[in-house]
Amino acid sequence: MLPARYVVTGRTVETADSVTLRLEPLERPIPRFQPGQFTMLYARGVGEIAVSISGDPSVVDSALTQTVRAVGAVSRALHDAKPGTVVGVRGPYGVGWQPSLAWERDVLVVAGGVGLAPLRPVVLTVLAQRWRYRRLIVVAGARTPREFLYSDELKWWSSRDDLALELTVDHAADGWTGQVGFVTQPLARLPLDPAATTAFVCGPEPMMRFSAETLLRRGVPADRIRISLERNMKCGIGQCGHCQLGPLLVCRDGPVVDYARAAELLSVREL
Amino acid sequence: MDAFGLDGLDELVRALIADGHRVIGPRRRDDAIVLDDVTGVADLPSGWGVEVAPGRYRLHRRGDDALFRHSAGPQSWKRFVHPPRRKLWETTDVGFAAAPDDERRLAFLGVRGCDLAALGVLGRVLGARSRPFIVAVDCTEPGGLCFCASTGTGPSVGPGYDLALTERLDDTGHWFLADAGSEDGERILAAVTRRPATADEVAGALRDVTAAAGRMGRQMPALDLRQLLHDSRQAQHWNDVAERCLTCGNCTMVCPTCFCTTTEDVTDLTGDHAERWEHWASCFEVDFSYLHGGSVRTSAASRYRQWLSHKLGTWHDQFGESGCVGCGRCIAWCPVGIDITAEVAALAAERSGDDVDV
Amino acid sequence: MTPPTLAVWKFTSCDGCQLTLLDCEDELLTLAGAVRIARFTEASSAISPGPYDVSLVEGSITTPEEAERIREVRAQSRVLVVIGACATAGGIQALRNFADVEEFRSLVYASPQHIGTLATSTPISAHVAVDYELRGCPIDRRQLLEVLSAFLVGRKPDLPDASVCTECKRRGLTCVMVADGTPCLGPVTHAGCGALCPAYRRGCFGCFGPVQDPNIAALTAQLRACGLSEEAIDRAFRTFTHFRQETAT
Amino acid sequence: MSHRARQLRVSALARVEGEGALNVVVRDGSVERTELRIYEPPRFFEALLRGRAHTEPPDITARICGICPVAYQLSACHAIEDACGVTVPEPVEALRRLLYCGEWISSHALHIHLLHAPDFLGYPDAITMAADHRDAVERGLALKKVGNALLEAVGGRAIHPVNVRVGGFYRAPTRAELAPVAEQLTAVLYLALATVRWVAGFDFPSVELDHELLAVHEDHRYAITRGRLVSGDGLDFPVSDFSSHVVEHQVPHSTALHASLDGRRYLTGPLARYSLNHAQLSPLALHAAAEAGLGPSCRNPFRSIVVRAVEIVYAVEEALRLISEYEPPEPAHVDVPPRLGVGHGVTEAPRGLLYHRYGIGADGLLTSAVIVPPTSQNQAAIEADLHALVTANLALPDSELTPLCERAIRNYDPCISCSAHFLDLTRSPA
Ligand SMILES: Cc1cc2nc3c(=O)[nH]c(=O)nc-3n(C[C@H](O)[C@H](O)[C@H](O)COP(=O)(O)OP(=O)(O)OC[C@H]3O[C@@H](n4cnc5c(N)ncnc54)[C@H](O)[C@@H]3O)c2cc1C
Ligand code: SF4
Ligand code: SF4
Ligand code: SF4
Repeated sequence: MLPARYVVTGRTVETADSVTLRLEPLERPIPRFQPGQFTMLYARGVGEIAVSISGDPSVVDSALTQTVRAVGAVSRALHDAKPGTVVGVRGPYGVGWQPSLAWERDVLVVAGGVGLAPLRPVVLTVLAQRWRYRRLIVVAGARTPREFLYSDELKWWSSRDDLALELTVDHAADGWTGQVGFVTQPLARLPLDPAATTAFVCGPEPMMRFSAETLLRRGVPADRIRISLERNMKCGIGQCGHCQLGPLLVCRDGPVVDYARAAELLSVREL
Repeated sequence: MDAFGLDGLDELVRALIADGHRVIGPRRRDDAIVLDDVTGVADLPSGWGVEVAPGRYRLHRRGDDALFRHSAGPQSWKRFVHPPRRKLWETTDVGFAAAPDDERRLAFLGVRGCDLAALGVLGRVLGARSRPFIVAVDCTEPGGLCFCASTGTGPSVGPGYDLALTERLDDTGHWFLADAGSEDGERILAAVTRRPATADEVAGALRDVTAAAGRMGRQMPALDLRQLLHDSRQAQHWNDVAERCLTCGNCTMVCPTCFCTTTEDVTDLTGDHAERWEHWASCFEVDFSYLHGGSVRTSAASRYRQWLSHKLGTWHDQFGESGCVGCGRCIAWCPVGIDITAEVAALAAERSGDDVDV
Repeated sequence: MTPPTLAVWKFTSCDGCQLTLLDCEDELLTLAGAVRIARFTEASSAISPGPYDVSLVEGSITTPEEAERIREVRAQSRVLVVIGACATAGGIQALRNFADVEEFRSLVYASPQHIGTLATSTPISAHVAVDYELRGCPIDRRQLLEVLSAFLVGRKPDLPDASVCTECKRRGLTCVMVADGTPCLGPVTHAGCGALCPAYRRGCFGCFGPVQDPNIAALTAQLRACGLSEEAIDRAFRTFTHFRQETAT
Repeated sequence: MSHRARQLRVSALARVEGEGALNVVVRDGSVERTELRIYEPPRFFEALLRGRAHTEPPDITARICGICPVAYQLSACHAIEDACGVTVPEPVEALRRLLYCGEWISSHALHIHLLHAPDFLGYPDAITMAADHRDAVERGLALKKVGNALLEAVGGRAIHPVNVRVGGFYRAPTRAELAPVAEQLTAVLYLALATVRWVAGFDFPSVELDHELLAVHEDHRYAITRGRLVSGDGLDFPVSDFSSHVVEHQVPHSTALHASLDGRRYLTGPLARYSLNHAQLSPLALHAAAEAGLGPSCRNPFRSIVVRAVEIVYAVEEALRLISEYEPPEPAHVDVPPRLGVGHGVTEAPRGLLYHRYGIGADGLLTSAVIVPPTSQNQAAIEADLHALVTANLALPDSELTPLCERAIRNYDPCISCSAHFLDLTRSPA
């Protein structure tokens, strides 16, 4: 399980603490990814962490797009990686969103903070194969207006009429005229066809739980709500044991799982 | 089946070494039977027995010269197939390089049924790494903490060995019954001076091994443990264990199937050279479940629950079998003697509404 | 790129922990190239003024002057690493915290009125914020090098908050408590030494201090079972570091 | 310069272990006061030992000094064994001597190469010195490393070894564990000789001191861990008489307790050992000493660096001999049941005599503890040296005289951390 060497060829600053990196293989590329899968990114001498792939799955090249938020040493090192820096990449790992589960259905994407990163490939997949899906609704939340990832892309999304975009922030500022509040607020009032909706939810764990509960109350079936779990990961391939959540090895059986499966696990404290 | 004496066993060890193996077997060191390199019968703990109880392990001299009649010691074979610390890779500007493997194939001498099962479990979790040559030994003398009969992993050795021995001490002397379980096993056995065993001898050995099943010091309650642990997520009993548990992690370290690891990144002071190492970790460590901002499992109760639930319950979900092979190590080597079989019984009692009494 | 600066400070201590830096015989000259040792009075009479990128602080606070001086050190240090049981827990001299210092003073000194000491010996963290703690009496050389090399590449140093038992077992040692009935504080003691004492068939005496949330009560019961008297148990938990001792029943 | 008060001050002595300051006051052309001030805060070891078990002093007193913990551990062991009427068997004592050799090698190598040599060659520290004398610094580190390897193999770790206990050791190292150390020792023997030659070539101010000398002595070997006490004037007494000969008292001009030997100022440490036990050195060490120009006695404190280097040669050789004869003692310790009484212990720490005395109660708890470390014994001699040195060099400007004084202090490698006994007097300014 040696990493492949990739070199940073692009670095886009997203927010005060997040960047999107474009990585290109120096030698062998890793296999193609599915939306929602992640890689283990290695910053030399600093460490290795799980990072979702946030690029466009329909683009056929060997480059990887990954968005990193600096929260600790390894993510800081990756965040600070200048073009030309060589990093190690293993993957892609895990079970992804599987957008095909939403063929012929309404797609509801719910993202909190950097949770938008793993969901971006879902949105891009739906847009690329628009005919396969019914409505596409994207609800994204951030703490402040400055903390939205992909702000240019969001503008483009909001200008489209085949995509309904709802943005909300916890704290308004900078002349924000949009919604203020938790993502559950738009979720509670959006026009939905619950039985025909498949929801893809990613963000901090409480946010995912509240969102899923709101959707359940609105009648979206639990096995049509997919969330992406986060647990400590050291190996990414089910051998280090860190990422267990009850019966799940999150790296292998997830990170994306149905809420039908996750609900009872997330309700137990310190599981 | 074949039979040979102590000299035959010595020949066996030498044949394995001559065949390029590093032979690991039981040895006496520091008041315990440990696993280490052996070069012949003289290295084996002749005449040493072991008496075990929860949190207690004592060597004693036996009345005979038995070599393999001692309960599970402080180590398991795990440390050789899944080393406590190993280098994953090293990297310079030029690329990543895997750490070189030791060329020599390992041979394990004296693997009991429980431990043979454990090697199988470990192999199914970690995937194929190089497989050692296994000389298994049937158990005719279970210890006070053994419960392999109730986990279905002993006292006779199951499949997966290259050679299986039964140690016999009777009026004809000290000898071994041997059975080859693989072509490799047959090849090595051929190098040993031996004779065919009689039907009586084979039957006598079988009788003793079968009888051993009735003398286990412990027993795992015969329940659907996966279901029990699933039902016990919110049990009160976890708090009771937490009062006694030191969260020191000894149980996970001595367990022959606990496989969890963590990683270390190592650099030299010049920063030119970086390495990544893996070492055994334990779900009892607070940092084990660390996510940015804090650990998921901080209470002792939740950490013990994770261990027991994984071992006996969710292991089935993840790998299709139990993680417990009934060797009793976790009971002996827990410094405060927490007894996995008793805790399971207490959880079962709590579920059925009985009084919890450990 | 100018190398980061390193300063070494001493408070009330035995010098053993800072000596550990000089004990890195193989790395010392490389280290002196990777960082600029700007202040280390035990080893050099040249002192460069602060601020310093990394300060290693040895010793506990036992005088009013020291309580003052540690603030100045903190103010001049970007990263402050406290080294050793004295600096992280008060050290052996913190035994005075449980006794009458006046009596201690008069026992040792002819003119006790001249000895300006505080009634307690306290860890550095009781006075200023610290960035990393290196445990041990003395600290472990590999851990010291880990902190320094981690600092140089921007890594979080690997100082696991696990029990000595995990190291003991990884090392393949036989537990002295289970196999010999020898009292051992390993289960509640912070890893880092590599299970040194059990390797010499001796019980750990806790020189790396407690792990997070040690179950002292449970171990106390076990120490009793090993034959230690209540007084001996008290002493065991109060020597080079001090374990919060719950009343065990 | 007369009629004026002249003060030489060094507020933080560098390259000594612990924290100390120097204050010399010259008035009307003569030296009024020389004070080696110790501002190491007291740690009350003697007080905190009371009420501890009789098994604890080796570990606890080790923490007095991180540079010579073995000395503390073994003086403590001997004192307690003495109180309990136990003598450890010779093989155990030999293992102690082996451990002690590790400490001598390590401590002397540290002092010579990293702390003292920069004085002679004009550098602020060994790291700066390494730019021009890398070989010498690397040689020092290599020697120190071997000393530490020996300490680790026998004691478990180099600083505050864990393997020492009253009655012997917790576990005797195996021959296999010592074999690699023996290899390393063999490999550095020539380095040790090179160090003697190197330091012998330094410039030494010519000074002869007249202090009484005191050292532990054994007839058949260079005394380290046990023996009688002998002085240059022919005193010869057992360890148990230490406190009737050595008295600590306060003197008017100084702030520290001064020890005196039958009322006289005296010196312990390498110079005393060398001069009193010269005949017991090994042939190789004697040869190295002769080559370095040392006679059968040495009374120039500046040359103590040469004596230390000779002692490294001796300790390396002696360690090799001990390892070659080594059989792990079984058991590694004898039982030392407590009994009511008082015991004395003295060993030769790298810096000189280290004396421990304990009173033990019938319950096995300590009733009293007295520790007299070498630096406090040498304090009076150090100040006397400074007095003589300043008097002889009054013509020098402060900028030269002050460093000379510092060097004079470093001759003694004072280990101020062992300040079990020092006073910290708050004084009014001169
Ligand atoms: C499947 C998955 C996908 C992820 N995708 C992204 C992404 O696209 N962008 C992004 O910025 N972050 C993502 N993360 C989170 C990212 O892995 C953590 O932020 C990162 O591990 C923090 O490491 P650190 O060393 O910087 O921080 P520290 O806080 O110093 O963490 C130290 C160590 O703890 C562990 N750890 C800490 N936090 C986490 C965590 N949240 N998840 C797993 N292990 C953790 C890691 O082993 C880490 O090296 C993802 C996590 C998972 C599990
Ligand atoms: S922690 Fe121990 S070794 Fe370090 S300075 Fe304090 S007493 Fe000395
Ligand atoms: S000897 Fe001590 S540290 Fe080692 S496992 Fe036993 S209790 Fe833990
Ligand atoms: S085992 Fe315990 S007492 Fe011994 S060195 Fe390690 S932490 Fe210190």
